[in-house]
Amino acid sequence: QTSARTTVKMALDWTPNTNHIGLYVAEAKGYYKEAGLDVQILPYTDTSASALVANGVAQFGILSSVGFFTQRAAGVPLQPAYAVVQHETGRVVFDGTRADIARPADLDGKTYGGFGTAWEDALVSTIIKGDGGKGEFKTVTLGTSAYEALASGRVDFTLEILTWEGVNAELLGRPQRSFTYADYGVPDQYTTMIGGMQPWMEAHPDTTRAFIEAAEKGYRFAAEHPEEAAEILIKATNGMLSNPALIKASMAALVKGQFLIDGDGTIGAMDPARITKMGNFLFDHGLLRDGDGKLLETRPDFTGWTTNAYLSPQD
Amino acid sequence: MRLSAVRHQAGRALPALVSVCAILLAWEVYVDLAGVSPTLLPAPSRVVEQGWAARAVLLANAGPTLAATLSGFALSLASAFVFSVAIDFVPVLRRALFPVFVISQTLPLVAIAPLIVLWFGFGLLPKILLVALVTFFPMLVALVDGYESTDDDLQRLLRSMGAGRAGVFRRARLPSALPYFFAGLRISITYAVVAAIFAEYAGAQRGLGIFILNAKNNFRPDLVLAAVFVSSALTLVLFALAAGLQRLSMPWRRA
Amino acid sequence: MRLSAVRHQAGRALPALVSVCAILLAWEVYVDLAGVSPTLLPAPSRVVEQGWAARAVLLANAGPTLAATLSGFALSLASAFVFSVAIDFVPVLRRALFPVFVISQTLPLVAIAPLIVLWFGFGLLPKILLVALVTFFPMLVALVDGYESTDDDLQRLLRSMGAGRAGVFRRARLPSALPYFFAGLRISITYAVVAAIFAEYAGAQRGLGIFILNAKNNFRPDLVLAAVFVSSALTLVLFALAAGLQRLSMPWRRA
Amino acid sequence: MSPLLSLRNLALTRGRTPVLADISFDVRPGEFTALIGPSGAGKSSIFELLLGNLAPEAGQITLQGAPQDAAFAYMPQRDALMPWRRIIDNVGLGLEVQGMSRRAARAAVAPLFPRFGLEGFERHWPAQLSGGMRQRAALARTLVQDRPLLLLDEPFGALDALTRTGMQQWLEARLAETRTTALLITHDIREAICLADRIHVLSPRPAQILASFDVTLPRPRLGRPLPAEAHALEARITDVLAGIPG
Amino acid sequence: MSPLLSLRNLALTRGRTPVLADISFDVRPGEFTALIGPSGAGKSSIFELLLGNLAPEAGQITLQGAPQDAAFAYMPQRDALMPWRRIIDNVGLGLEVQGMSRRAARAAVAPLFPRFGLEGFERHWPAQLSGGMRQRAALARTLVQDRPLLLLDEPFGALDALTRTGMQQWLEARLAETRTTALLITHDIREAICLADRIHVLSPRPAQILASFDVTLPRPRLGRPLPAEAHALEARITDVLAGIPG
Ligand SMILES: Nc1ncnc2c1ncn2[C@@H]1O[C@H](COP(=O)(O)OP(=O)(O)OP(=O)(O)O)[C@@H](O)[C@H]1O
Ligand SMILES: Nc1ncnc2c1ncn2[C@@H]1O[C@H](COP(=O)(O)OP(=O)(O)OP(=O)(O)O)[C@@H](O)[C@H]1O
Ligand SMILES: Cc1ncc(C[n+]2csc(CCO)c2C)c(N)n1
Ligand SMILES: [Mg+2]
Ligand SMILES: [Mg+2]
Repeated sequence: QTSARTTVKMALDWTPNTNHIGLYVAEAKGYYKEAGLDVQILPYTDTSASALVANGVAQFGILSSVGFFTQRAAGVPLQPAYAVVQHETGRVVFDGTRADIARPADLDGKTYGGFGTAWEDALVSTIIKGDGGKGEFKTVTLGTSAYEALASGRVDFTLEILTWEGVNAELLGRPQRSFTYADYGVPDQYTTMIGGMQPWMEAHPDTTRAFIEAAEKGYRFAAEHPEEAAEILIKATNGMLSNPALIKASMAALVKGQFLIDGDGTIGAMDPARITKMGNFLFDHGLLRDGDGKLLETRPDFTGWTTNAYLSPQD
Repeated sequence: MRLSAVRHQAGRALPALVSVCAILLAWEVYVDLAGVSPTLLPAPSRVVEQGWAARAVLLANAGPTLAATLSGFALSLASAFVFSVAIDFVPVLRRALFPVFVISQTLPLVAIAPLIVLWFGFGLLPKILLVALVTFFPMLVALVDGYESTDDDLQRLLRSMGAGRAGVFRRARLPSALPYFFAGLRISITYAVVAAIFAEYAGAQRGLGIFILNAKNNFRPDLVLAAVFVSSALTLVLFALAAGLQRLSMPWRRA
Repeated sequence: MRLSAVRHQAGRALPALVSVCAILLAWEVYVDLAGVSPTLLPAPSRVVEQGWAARAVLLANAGPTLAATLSGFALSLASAFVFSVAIDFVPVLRRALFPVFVISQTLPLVAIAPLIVLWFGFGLLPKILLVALVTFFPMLVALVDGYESTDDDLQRLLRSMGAGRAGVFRRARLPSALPYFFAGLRISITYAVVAAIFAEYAGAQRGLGIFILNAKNNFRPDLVLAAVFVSSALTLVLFALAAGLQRLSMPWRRA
Repeated sequence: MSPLLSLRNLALTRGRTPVLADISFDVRPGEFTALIGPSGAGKSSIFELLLGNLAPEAGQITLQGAPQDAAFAYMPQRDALMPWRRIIDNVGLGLEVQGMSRRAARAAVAPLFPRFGLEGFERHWPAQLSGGMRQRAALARTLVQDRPLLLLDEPFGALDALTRTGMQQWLEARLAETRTTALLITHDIREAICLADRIHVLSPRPAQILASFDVTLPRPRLGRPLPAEAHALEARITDVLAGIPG
Repeated sequence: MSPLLSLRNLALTRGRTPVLADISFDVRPGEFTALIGPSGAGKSSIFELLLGNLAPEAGQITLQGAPQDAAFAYMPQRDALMPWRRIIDNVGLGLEVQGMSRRAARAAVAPLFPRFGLEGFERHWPAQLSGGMRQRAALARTLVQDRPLLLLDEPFGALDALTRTGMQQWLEARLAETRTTALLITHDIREAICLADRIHVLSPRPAQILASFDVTLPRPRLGRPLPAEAHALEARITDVLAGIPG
């Protein structure tokens, strides 16, 4: 048991944050060790986690929902095996004191501070159109500075992860309001997932199962002991999480919003129907392209794009 | 005459073509043989193919970047010149300003992007300022060191002729700095396009930087590299112009 | 003697202190009077205070960055020297290699980060290579232009003495390039720390770049700026060292 | 006549080398003064003091009339041609500094080129000239400036006898015509005798004036055999330089 | 005795200036040859041809024995001191190039400094020396190389008579002792007569040899009055240079 532990590498999608909580808890609580694994969480890099996974630098990675669909459509056999959050954590945010924005249709003609994905365009215009607007707005690609730009009024609205940026705005007492995607015709999705390459996972089912189960155990512990989990995360990241209040509040939001464990007790599992819905949405909006950058002509069959096969036996 | 001149120029470009082609070929072969996934490193042939397919978008995005590059570089040249003159005339300024300029070169974009957005918005101006900020320092160092390289005999001679500080500067220090200036120019113009691309990361509607960011976030490394090809080509043209200007400006070196 | 030397050095640093302090003061006052939100631009006093509180983490992260900076810069110096010599001895290499080097300067990190991770992993090596890549070009241009500035009379003299190509290089071209070398050194060392910080975005466990990224994503602009202070201080020290070395290496200029 | 220029008890140390011990002499308007002395004595340093490039350790320099920076046309010992200016623009440099346009300066200096044996080299770069040609260009540059006081530091050192005599003759005539005051550093005793009204002989470093001679030979002196008087003077100066007491 | 060095019908054009028209002469081993000619004639260019810095348009140069790059010790017309080397290291440069360590080169050249009037300036930088001192340093640098052939381009142009005579005497003695062959460019006819075994007089550009003279005066010639024969030769050469037919 002590000797030959299998080494597994895990790639992150962003700087360490509460979405990664279960991964760190599992390490600290020895769940990986129990499962015979030696898990190395790779440092966050400019390179997307899916690229690292696709090229074997890491066996597992945090996949964003849209990123995954894009890549899989292009022929990279990524496969999510665990949903970190059970519902969409993203939302549209804007300055709460703005009298001219009451509903998504009011966003027409406004300036959007974006991050540079094709998905955002479809997302925002769907939301505006879903509210009866024209879906026309100006995009300024900002990346990391979107929230400062919003705070200083240089852009009118942007997107955020409500359990991170949203929580921070609340902590700072910023009068911020938001629109939820699902309210305006965008399907709900598992925003953040853990996955690997399907062929690799199928070739290494035991390792995969061991890893996914350990992670699940970590996330379950975090959902049940958010304060303690927050401490673990802060400690494990060597002072990089320099805003402990944010971590705690974010954990509270993840628990309160039933993101880590859904109201019905679901943890990690993905509903194929929801995946298909999201896949169809992306296909219908022309966001799925093949390996040569050409629009997919035929609607893919999304079943089998994700799996729940490596989760612990559901009770 | 015309034909032979053309042939001569082509001959000068030959080694460059050979080496660049060799690298592209090696890359193509490496990707092929090592079976590198195109999600990581697409083959150059694919980059060219996809870049060509996206040429309209690429061109539309190259425009703003080129505009920022050229205006920013012009501003950089002008201010490097002004500051170098000020430093030359008021030596204490050198000690006072150099640390500030050095610090200005160490500011990472993530740290200042919010401020730039706050102060200047998303127009051309902030890009121009950022390009100027990045390319300014090599020019300044080169000019200041160039002035210092002036032969004392020449300065004494000019003073004996009744030239004042300004006359000595214009007639001896400035021409003496020319070779240094061009070393600085070639260094600095190399950074100008990249600087404009980076500047766009602070917030922009269009530009090669935005194109790259989009391509990357949409998992299109082939388009990322296509944009890099365009930016490299722009840089090479600017660099070649600088080198040509250098040859033209120092005829006495060639005689 | 010792005391007066210390006082002399302090006197030399005075204008720098004055200007840097003036900027910090202006910043403090601006933040105060304009009521800029500390989430956008914290006052320097706050930056210092919070930076001091986080000094242990800051220091732990400054270490790897400094290591990458110094090793990368050493590699850069060595390879700039080697390539400059090669170009000097085989002139066609100049036309062949310069375009390649210019292109190498235009590669945005986002484009090459995946390759770097794939080829070199997450250790110190890729950072060293990236720092070398960024700082190499100014040194190369400076050296090559420096060699070209050599007085023909000196070279003819050496040849008459029976010196071969290498002897002429070592005894005339190399010393003639010294002032250019130092102009290039001062430019290039200024970029070294920033380059190391950027290199960390390609993947690192620790380092000022990682610290900045995390502080940014954790909404701590004060700590972002504290790290920028540290990186600026490092750069200033390196720059001052380069300037001091320059003075020491050219005693005939001071006599 | 009151002196135009007066040097009083000048002393100078450069680095740790004592260069000038005690130099005093006057220059009257229109007078041609030659300084002669061993190599390294400090002759060029005297010029640097006059030009204000160096400050004396002791003593003082007084100049009547023109301010110091408009008084002298100076020809340095090394030619100090600017490599980036064509010969014609090097020769016209002083005129440009005085405010003339480049075009006007070229027009003003071009007629001198044949006289200086530089015809056809107007548009050459300095690096394309022989040593003697560079020296002639530097001399031309100095003379066109038309300043009240001429400082010439070994202006003919790189010239062959024939060219040199030609230049000297021309200089003698030109100075007589313009009544310019001149100071000439030379190591050629005969040259000093042919050109100067007064000759100061300097000792080795640290320099002081060993002897001064008035030269009263009739002018023009060049282009015809020197009188016996001149030969006697030459012998006398040679003796002074050799340290043989008179 | 077969010539050590032989120049045959050399012609040279630099830029668009025809510099050498037709230069032929031989140099025998141990012989001291002087080249005399007007400024800008092409004297220095002949040296550049010998050194292989320029290729002749026509004609050829043959050298017996040593390969070209080990044959000459060359003193250029402009001193070409390296600003970044102390005087002692400038003087020792040739020895270092020949493979001596810097320390050994310093030890080898240090004893020469008093003789060249440079004692105490060993550790100075070239910029801290007077024009004549620089020239002497350059001369010393050339002589210490101990090459079979010496090329001296106006080595005494910046020196006063006394210093010059001292240097010349020393050179004459040294050459006699080492049996070195020497080529001297000078514009001083008397200097040529005092030092040379053979004098070639060059025409103005494009240069050809107007006349050649053997100088058979007894040695040592310096430090004592020249015989009448010498004065006659001087007059003859002056006439040739002035274009007066013999
Ligand atoms: N680098 C060069 N490029 C073109 N022409 C040159 C160059 N150097 C010299 N010349 C020309 O060659 C001719 C002869 O020059 P050279 O230096 O040989 O003369 P010289 O006899 O040594 O004269 P001096 O006694 O003045 O030194 C001159 O007309 C000069 O203009
Ligand atoms: N820049 C300098 N720094 C220090 N010492 C100097 C400098 N220039 C000249 N000297 C010293 O001053 C002394 C006199 O030099 P100066 O040039 O005045 O002599 P000179 O009489 O003109 O000699 P020459 O006839 O050889 O030109 C020399 O001993 C020289 O070493
Ligand atoms: C903790 C966390 N915060 C922000 C982002 C980046 N981000 C900002 S908005 C948005 C899309 C919302 O639909 C994403 C992904 C992240 N990846 N993880
Ligand atoms: Mg002098
Ligand atoms: Mg010559």
